[in-house]
Amino acid sequence: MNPVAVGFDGLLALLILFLAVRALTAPGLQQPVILFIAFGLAMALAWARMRAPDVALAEAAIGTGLLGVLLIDSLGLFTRSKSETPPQPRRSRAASILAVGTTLLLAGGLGFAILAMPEAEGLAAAAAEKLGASGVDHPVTAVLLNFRSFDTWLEIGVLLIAMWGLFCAGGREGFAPRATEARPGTVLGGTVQSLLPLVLLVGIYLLWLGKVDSGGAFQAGVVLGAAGILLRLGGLGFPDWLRPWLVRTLLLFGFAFMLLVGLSALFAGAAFLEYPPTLAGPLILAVELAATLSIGFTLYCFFTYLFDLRIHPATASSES
Amino acid sequence: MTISEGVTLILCLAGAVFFLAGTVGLLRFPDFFSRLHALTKADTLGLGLIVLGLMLQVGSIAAALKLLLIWVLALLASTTVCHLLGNYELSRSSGGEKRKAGS
Amino acid sequence: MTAAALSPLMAAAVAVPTAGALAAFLLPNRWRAAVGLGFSVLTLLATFALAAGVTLHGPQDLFLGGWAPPLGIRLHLDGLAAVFLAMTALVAIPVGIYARTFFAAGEGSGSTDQTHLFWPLWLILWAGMNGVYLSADLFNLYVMIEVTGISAVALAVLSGKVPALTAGLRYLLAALVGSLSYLMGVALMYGTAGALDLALVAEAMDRQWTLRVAMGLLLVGLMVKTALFPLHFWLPAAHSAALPPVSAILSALVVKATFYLILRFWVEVFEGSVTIAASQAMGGLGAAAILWGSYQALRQERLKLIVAHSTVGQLGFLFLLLPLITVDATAAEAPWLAWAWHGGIYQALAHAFAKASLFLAVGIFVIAVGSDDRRASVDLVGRLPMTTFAFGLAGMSLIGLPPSGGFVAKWMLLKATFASGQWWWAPVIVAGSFLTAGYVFGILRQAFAPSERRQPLRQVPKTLEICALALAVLAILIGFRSEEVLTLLDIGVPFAEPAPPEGSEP
Amino acid sequence: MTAEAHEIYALLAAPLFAVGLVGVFACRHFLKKIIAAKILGASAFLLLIALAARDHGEGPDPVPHAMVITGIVVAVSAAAFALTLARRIWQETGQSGFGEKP
Repeated sequence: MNPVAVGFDGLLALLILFLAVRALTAPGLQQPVILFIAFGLAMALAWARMRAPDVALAEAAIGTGLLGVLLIDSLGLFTRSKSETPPQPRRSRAASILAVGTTLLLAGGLGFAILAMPEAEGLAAAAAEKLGASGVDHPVTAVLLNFRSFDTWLEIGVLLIAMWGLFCAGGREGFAPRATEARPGTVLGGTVQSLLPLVLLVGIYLLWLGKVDSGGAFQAGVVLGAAGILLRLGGLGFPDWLRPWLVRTLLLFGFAFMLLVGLSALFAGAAFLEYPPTLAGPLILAVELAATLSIGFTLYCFFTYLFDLRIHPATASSES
Repeated sequence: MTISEGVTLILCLAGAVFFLAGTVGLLRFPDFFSRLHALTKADTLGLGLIVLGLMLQVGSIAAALKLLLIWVLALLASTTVCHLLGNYELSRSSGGEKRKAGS
Repeated sequence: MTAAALSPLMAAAVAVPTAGALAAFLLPNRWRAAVGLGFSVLTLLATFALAAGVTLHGPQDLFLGGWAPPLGIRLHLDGLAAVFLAMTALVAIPVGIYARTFFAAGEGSGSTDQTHLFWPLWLILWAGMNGVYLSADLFNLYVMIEVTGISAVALAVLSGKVPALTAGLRYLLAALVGSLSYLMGVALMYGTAGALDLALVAEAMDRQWTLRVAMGLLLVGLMVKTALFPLHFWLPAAHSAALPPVSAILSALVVKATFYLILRFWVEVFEGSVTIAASQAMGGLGAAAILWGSYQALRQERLKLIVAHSTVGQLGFLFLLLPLITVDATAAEAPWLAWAWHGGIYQALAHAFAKASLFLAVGIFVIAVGSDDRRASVDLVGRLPMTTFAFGLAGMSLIGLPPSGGFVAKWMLLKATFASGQWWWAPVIVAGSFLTAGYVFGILRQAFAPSERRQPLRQVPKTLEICALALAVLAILIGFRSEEVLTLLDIGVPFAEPAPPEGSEP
Repeated sequence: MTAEAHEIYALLAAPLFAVGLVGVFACRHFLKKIIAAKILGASAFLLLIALAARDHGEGPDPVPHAMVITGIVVAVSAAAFALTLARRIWQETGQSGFGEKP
């Protein structure tokens, strides 16, 4: 037992809780968004403290990084485009007491349940035992892409479904032609462009690293997506050579590729998504490559679609 | 404690002091540009000192180079962001007369 | 068909509609409907083959990726799953044909082109629901619920109009709260049981504190998504603002998927740890839903809102099943358990067909009359005879008049309430039927009333009318063919004997 | 990692869950509702990872790690969808919360 470590973890936990509460109670929108991003970074530290570097990477990059960018971009929209927000009526005292009371009650009940939890074994031993047959050496990658690849496949599907949801909500399937707004500054554009080879290198490195250590398709995909977003911010619009059919293909490539791998297992007489042991390693790498491409591109599209929608809103169809 | 551990300790502590100073500056300085100044200068130097301190502790050259790369990238990013923030503040606060506060 | 052929078919129940969704998205807009319908038929065939297979060979397990639990994910097929798979496919085909004609006629699209996304979204939603019926893994079910929820919301906002957007955001937030509450329950269960497979978790269940809280979180999460009173706040707006084929899908099928999970957890995982008091509370919420939903439906002025509120009420009947099957050990062999079980499932089936038909029929009224106001739909019987007839048939099943599927359901539930001595549910069932009759006949009376101020109707494609009628006929027909359905339903879930058959134990 | 540390984070999941859940309903602005939903999700992830850190001799349990990575991607997808809806409603009507008069 190390008092310094416990003290640090205790302080970090308190900080996380404080940031969460303030993110929801701070006035306006700017403070909550900034506090939420700080919350995400503090959470990433907590993941690292619990020896979950894969999760820390994913959370910092996707959960906080990408969502943070989207939130900040929304901040500009919500505070600027309409002249003044209507004055909000103050919440009544009774409502506040109710909210605080419910929170305390829920937290107490759930906290008690967590404290009363017995120590179950978990699946660490089972995963360690089968790791040798999985085709990779990193247990988290083995679970993600072999033992529970069905979950991962569907999760890549959720990204695609969410993109379809964005199309529906935005009122336009596809992307606006090359945006025409002015470049925000050549320093950003220049920096991003000169860093691009390094970013690509890091992405590929992370993908390759997933076989033996923390890393893999998600982290690599996010790095690629982030590179695209930075390029977009640096003034580089949606490229002309990305024709609609190519966009659709890139969006569904990872999901479709994994489906094909799964179905070919069926035709070979094995279970859905079952890899032959000798081919597991290369197949997982191929699946990860396809997934990285689609994940990165979809995340880029999330941002680009929202960003374009702000500048060129879909044709209003507000009649009800 | 070996000499290298001692040096690391001193460098990291110095780095932390710079971080602290930068944060105090961010909170206490009166206007946008002096806050930006405090933040970026202190963070750059603070991070640099901590990276230097940690480089003495890692076993391999590769790991040390990775740490160095982190610092260089952070430098690049903070310079770019600082430039963007400054530009934005300039165009926001003074509209046409960008010259005035530019120095 | 051999038993070995069933494993690939189980995977196909998810993979085929998914492949259809991807193909439809990849192809140009003008081919999407044809591809979508083609894959719908393939999925229907796979589903029927599964139902036939489970009748011949009994329950089946499939280990995805070849990894057995506890590490891998298990799919499990039994009679209950087969009935829900078949129900979904039977609703899907008429709704799909309706949607094809509806969009081809340019209805509901306005100036936007995103309505072409109906086919990818609907097929992936179908895949997600099939996954919910088949999956036997706590976390995989979470992912399936999210697939279902996000695609359902996307469909609900397909029209891109403001009321749909606002209702859609409320729906999405409610769906997120529901699924995250479910996930918290899963985390507590994993911490306590150390496994995710339903059979393994069931073994570890006892009346321990953590598991009770986990159960509560899981159930509440699923109740939000099933829109059980008083957690139904998101449903009426979302279901009524969507386009007619989407409303039919959401109201008839999507809420049933999470009800199915509540049922499965209740009898297979929580069995032995749920108390009689908890089951009575669930029944009480169901009763309140019946009365409140039906009463609200009576008060609405807009046709689609009437039908949407009616869903809140009819879902209440499903929850009456829980108190009737939760009994102490002395009644473990009682005959009414099977009556209640069959009655509850029958209500789910009958409501699925009837509600889909009602939403499609109301969609036709709105196209023809040009207004959603109930007072505008007058004097329709002579001019839209087929649709009025469909509405009447579906309404009959909803009320529970013989010889419809709804009658069989309510009759069996009533029999069970008296046999079990829980007579206090009987007045609720009867009152629910009367209130339902109130709003169904309210609309029908208007449709039959000759009127001076009748306006010319817009031409409606015959295909739309046939689809609505086909679903209404199904709602009646299952009242005649109840034995076949019940035989299928009993496979693998012999009531109060939830132990999985040998071979499925990992 | 000491034995106590993961217990601290496991316990932290409880108040975070409560804050997020109440926040989704109590906050008025769409953006804050979305943030609250994200906090709600983070609490479940936190508990899962804290459970994985209970060491039984094989190091951290990789299954919850994989579950959380899956969950993070799902949560971000849903949040991006919700943001699009909120922004569109704002652009079309000027409403930033439910039940507001435009």
